[in-house]
Amino acid sequence: VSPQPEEGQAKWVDCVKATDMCNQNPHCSSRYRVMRQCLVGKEKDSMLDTNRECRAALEVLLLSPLYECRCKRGMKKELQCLQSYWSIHMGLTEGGEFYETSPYEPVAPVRQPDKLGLASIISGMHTVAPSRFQCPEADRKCNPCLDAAKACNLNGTCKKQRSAYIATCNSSGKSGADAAKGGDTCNKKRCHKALRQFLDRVPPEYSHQLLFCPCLHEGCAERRRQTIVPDCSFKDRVKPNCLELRRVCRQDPLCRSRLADFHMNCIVTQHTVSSCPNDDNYQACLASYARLIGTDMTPNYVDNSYSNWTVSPWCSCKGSGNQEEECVNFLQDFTENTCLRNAIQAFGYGADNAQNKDGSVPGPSATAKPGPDESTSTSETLYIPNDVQPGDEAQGKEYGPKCNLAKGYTCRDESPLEPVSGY
Amino acid sequence: RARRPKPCSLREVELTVSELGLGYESDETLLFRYCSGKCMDHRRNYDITLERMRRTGFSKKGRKDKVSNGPCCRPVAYEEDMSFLDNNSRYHTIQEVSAQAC
Amino acid sequence: RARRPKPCSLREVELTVSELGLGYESDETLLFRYCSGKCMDHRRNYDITLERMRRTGFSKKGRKDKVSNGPCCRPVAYEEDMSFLDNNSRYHTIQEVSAQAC
Amino acid sequence: GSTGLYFPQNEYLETVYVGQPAGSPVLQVHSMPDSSAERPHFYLCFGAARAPLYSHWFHLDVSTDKSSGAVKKLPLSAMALPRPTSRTHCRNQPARLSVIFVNATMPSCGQTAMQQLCFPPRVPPTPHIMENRFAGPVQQLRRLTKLNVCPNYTVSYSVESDVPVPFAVNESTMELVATAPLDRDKVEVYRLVLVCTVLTEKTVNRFDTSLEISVFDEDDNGPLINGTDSVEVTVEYDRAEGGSLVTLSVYDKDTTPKFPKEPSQNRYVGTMLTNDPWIKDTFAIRDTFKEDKSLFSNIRGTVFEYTLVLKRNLYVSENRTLQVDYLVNDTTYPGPESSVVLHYNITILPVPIRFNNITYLFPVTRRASAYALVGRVCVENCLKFQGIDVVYQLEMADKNASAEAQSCHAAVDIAPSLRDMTGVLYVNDSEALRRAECRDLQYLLLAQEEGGQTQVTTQVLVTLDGEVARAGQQDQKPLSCAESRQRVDCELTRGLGATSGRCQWRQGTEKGISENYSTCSPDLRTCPDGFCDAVESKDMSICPQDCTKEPVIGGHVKGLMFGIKAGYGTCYCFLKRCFCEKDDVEEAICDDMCKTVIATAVLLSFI
Repeated sequence: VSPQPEEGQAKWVDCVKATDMCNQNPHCSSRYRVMRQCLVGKEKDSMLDTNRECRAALEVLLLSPLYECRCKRGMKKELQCLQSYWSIHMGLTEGGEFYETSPYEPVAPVRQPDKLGLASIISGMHTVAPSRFQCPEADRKCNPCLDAAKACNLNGTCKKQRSAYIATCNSSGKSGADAAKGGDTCNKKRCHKALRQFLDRVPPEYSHQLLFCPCLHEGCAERRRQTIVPDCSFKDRVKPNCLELRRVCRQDPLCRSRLADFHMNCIVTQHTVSSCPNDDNYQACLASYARLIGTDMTPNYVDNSYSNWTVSPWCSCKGSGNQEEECVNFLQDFTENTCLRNAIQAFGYGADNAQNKDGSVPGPSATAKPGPDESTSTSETLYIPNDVQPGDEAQGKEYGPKCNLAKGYTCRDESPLEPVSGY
Repeated sequence: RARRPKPCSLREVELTVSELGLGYESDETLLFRYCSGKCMDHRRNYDITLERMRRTGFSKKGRKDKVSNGPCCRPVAYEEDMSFLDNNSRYHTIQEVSAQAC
Repeated sequence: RARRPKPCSLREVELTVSELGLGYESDETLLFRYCSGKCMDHRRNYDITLERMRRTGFSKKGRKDKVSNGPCCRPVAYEEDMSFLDNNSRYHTIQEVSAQAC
Repeated sequence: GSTGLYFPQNEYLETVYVGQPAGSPVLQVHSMPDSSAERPHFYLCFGAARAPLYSHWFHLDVSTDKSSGAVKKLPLSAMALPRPTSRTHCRNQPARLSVIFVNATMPSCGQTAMQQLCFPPRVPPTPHIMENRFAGPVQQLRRLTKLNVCPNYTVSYSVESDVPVPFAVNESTMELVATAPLDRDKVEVYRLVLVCTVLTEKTVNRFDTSLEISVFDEDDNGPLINGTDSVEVTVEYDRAEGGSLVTLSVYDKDTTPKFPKEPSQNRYVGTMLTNDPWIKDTFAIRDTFKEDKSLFSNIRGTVFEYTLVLKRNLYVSENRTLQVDYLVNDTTYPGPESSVVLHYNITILPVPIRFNNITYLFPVTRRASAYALVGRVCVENCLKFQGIDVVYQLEMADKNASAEAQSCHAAVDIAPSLRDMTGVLYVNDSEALRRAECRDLQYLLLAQEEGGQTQVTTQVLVTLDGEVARAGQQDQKPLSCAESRQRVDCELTRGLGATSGRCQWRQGTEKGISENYSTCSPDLRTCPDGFCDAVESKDMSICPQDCTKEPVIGGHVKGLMFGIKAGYGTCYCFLKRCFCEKDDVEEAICDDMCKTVIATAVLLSFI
C-alpha cells in the first residue's frame, strides 16, 4: 500500500525514488510499462476507458508509491521527477482540468504573524526576510529597484548570474561576432534557460528584490519591468490566445508543473478569509510566480505604471470562440489575482503596514474574482459550523439594496402587495 | 623606517557605471577590482640590464626607445561579462572591466 | 607627418657582457633583445576605467593607489641560458637576460 | 454539427451538513437537448482514478438529475448521455459538482439569513446556451438543501432586465427557462437580474443578484463579401519572391477560435482554382484571420484575409496578363452558399534593362588611394528593383589598346552594391593614377540581368586631375584612417579608401554615447554610415567603424550586423580592435568658451 502522508507529516516520496521503487517491484514495473503505452497513443482517453489492460495497470499504479509521490522545488533531478509524476497523473485527469494538482510538495501554512516568510518554508522555498526597502514616502527619487540591482552587483553569484542572463537575452549587447551570428533577434529558448538558472542559483532575497521591488515613480517601474529583458523573454511578434499558450505550456512538464504550482499557491478556490492559500503564505505565492519566469508562461509587468501595475503572461483572449469565459478566467488569475497582488505589495511595503484590517492591501483596485460572498451575498464561511455569522446582517453584507420591510409591503415602488394572510 | 612599497595585489572600489568613464549613463553600482602595488619579486636579469640601458646605454647606442621599467602590476585575468540597465532602460554588457587576479 | 606611436615589438642591440650591468667582466659581445613601443591595441575597458580613476576618481574615493597606466610592453618569453668566458678565463651561464617575444 | 446534450452550467457548488436525511436533494443539474424527443440520462461519473470512498454518499437520480448526502469538500462529476449506460467513466464533457460538507448540523431557520434561502454561496460560472438550440430549463433557482429549513416561508423568483429577454421562471419548478432558441450573432451575453422574494408571516423580502448568460456560437453563417471579390494588380519593379502583392477580405459573422489549432468551428479552407503549372509555380495565396467586433455591430465576428504572394523571382522579360481564382469554403457551415470565389486579375509588365542614353563622367584626383569611391552607375529605375539582379562589368572601350593603356585602365574597377542594384566604381590600382602616361580613362560599361540574355552598354569616362607623381617618388603605403585618434594626425595620414588621398576628421559634438562620434574616415560620405558596403567589405582597414565584428572597447552600441552604431568620445581602430573613449587631449584642452572666460579674467585683473 503506498506510504500515505498523514495529516501534517511533511515527508513525501519524491517521484524519482517512487519510480525506482516501482521498477524494483516486478508487479508494479510491468504495469507502469503498460500504462506508459496506454498514454502514448492519440486515443489516450478511450484507451483508459475501454482497454482492460490499461485499466488494470492503472488500478495497480494507484496503489503504488507513484500515485502519491511529489517533487521538491529546485531538487537535483527536478525535471526527471516531474516527468515521472506526469507520466501517471496525466492518465488520471481528463486533461481539461482548469486547475491541476501541483506535482511539488505542498507548502505548509505560515505560522502567525510571520506572514512574510521569516520562517523557512518546508518545501524548499526557504526565504530570509527580505531587507525592508528604505523608501520614505516623500522621497520621490528613491529607487528600490536600483538598490536591488546594486545589492545584486555587489554579490558575486548574483552579479555573475545576472550578467549571464542579460548577455544571453540582450543579444544586441553581445560582442560583435556573436551578434553577427544571431543577428538582432534573440534566442528566446536560451534566454529562458538563463533566466531559470538565475532564479534557481541566486537566493530569493536577491532575485525577489529585483522582481518585486516597490516603486514610487515610472523610472523605477520601468527598471522593474525590464528585469527579465522582456523584449526577448516575454514579448513576441504575435500575441497567442491564452488557452493556446496554456496548451503549449502543458505539453512541457516543467511549465505544466510550475503553472499548477502557481495556481496552487496563488489562487484561492474555496471561500476563505485569507487572500492566499496556506493561511496567506505570501512567500510561497511569490516563489511560484517567480518560477514561472523562463517558461512558455513567463509573466511580466505589462507597463511601467507604478501605482496601478498589472502582471500578465504574453497572451490575449481574442479568438477564444465559445471558450472566452474560460480564457478570461485564466487570464484574470494573473491580471486580477488578489493573493498575488497582496503578496507583491507585502513584499515591497513590509507585511505590517501592508495588511488592512479587512485583509485587503491598500493600493490599486484589488478585485477578487466576482463571487457573491463579497459582492452580493452573506459570506457563507464554509468552515464555520454555523452557516451564518450572527450579526452578519448588521454589517450589511447582503444582496443588493437591503430590503427587509415589515408589514407585508414589497420593496418595489409599484402598488403595495395586499397584506398576506397567514399560510 | 622607509615605507616598504605594497606588493602588487587586487584592490576593489564601488563605482557607479557612469563613474567607469566608458560613456554609459547608469546609476547602477558595481565593484571595480584593479591591480595596484609593486612587483619587486618578479624582476629578472633582463630588468636589471634594461634599467641600466635606460639610464645610460641607449643614448650611447643612439636609441630613443621607450621601455617600461621593470615588471608591471597588471591583471592576469578579468571578470567576464558585466551587464547593467542604463538610464534609458537599455541593457548593455561590457567585457573585461574588472580585474580578477593580478 | 605626425609621429604615430610605434607598436610594442622586439628590438635588439649589440652589447658586451660588461655592458649588461650584471657585474660580469667579459669583452664577449652578445645580442640583447628587449621589448619597446606602445601597446595601444591591447587596451581593455579596464584600462580606460583605470586611466579615468587615476586622473580623477581615486582622489575622490580617498585612495592614493599607484597603478600602471595601460598595458605594458613587456616580454612574454625569454631566451634561456647565455654562457660566456669572463676576463679571468672562467665560464659563466646566466638566465633570462634577453627577451624572446613581446 | 450539433453538440447534442450539453451542460449549460458546467460547475455547481452547494453546501451540505451533518444529519441531513438520506434522499434530501442537494442540487439539480440541467442538460439542454437538441430536440424535445431527446431524453438525457444522468450519471455520477469518475475520472480514470478509482471512485472515491465518499461517492457512495451520493446518488444522482438518473432522470430527475437531483443528487443528495455528502462529506467535506467532495469534487464529483456528472455526465448526461442520450442512452442508458453502466460504465461510470466520465465522458461527453461532464459537469463538476463541488459539494462542501460542513461538519455541523444544518442551521435552523432563525440562524439562516434569508438570502441563503435564495442564492448559493458562490455565483457559479456564467451559464452558457448554444445558439439555435431547443429552448428549455437552464438552471434550478431554488437552494434544494434549504427547502425545508423555513417551511412557512414562501420563496419565489422572477427575472428582470432593461430589455426584453427570452428568459422566464417556471413558477412550479422554480427553474430558469430559456423561452426561445437564441441567436449569438445578435446577442452574445444576456445580463439578467434574478429577483428572489421571500414571504414570511409578517414581511416581504426581496433579494436580487445579477446573472450573465453567455450564448455559445455555432457555425450558422457562411462567408460574406463586403465590397468586391475581385482586384487588379500590376507587377513591375517589385518581382521578389515572397513579396505580398494584394489582399482580399472575406467576412463571417461567426467566431473562429484560435484554439485548438484545428478548430471544429468556422474552419475555412481555400483552394486555387487553376491547373496552369506556371501560375501554380509562381503565385500562392497566404491566408490569415482575426477576430473583429467593429464590423459586426459589436458582436465578435471574423475577418479572413487572402494575400496574393510571389513564390519566386520573375524574370524582367516576363510579360503576361492572367487571372487567379481562389475558392474560399467554410467547411463547417452546413448551409447553402458556404463558399465564395475571389478573383485576382494580374498584369505582369516587362522591365527593360537599359541606360537611358547616358554617358558617365567621373573626375578622380590622382592622389586618391586604393578603394577610394569613384562613383555609382545604375540602369534605368534600378533603385526601384526588388527581386531583379543586375550584373555590371567594366571593360576598356578600345579593345586593341596597348599594354601600357591596359595597365592604366586597371586603375578603376566596379563592384555590385550590397544595398541596391547600383554598381560601385572604385580605385583599384592607385599607383596607375599617378603615372603621367595615364590620362583620361575610357571604359565600356556592360549591364545585364543575372541569368538573362540581353546585355546593354554605355560609356564611362574617368578624368584624372591633380599633378603627376615625380619620377622616383616612392608612393607611401596608405594606412587605415581609423587608427588616428586626433584631427592633426588624421588629416596628415594617407588613408586607404581616401578619395583625396588624405583622411577626413569628423568631430563629434554630443556628450555621451552618440551616433555622431568623433572619428577619422577615408570618406565621410560613406564611412561611418552604419553600413559595411561593397567596397568597405573588401578590406577591414578601409572602414572598421562600419565593418568590425570584433568586440569594441569603451562605451558603444553595436551596429545591426557589424560595426559601431554609436560611440563615446572618439572611436579609433587597430587591426584587431576598436576603441571608443573620451580622448584625454580633448578633455584637457580648453574649449573656446573657456578661453574667452580666462582671457576676460586676465584682462580684468590688469584693469
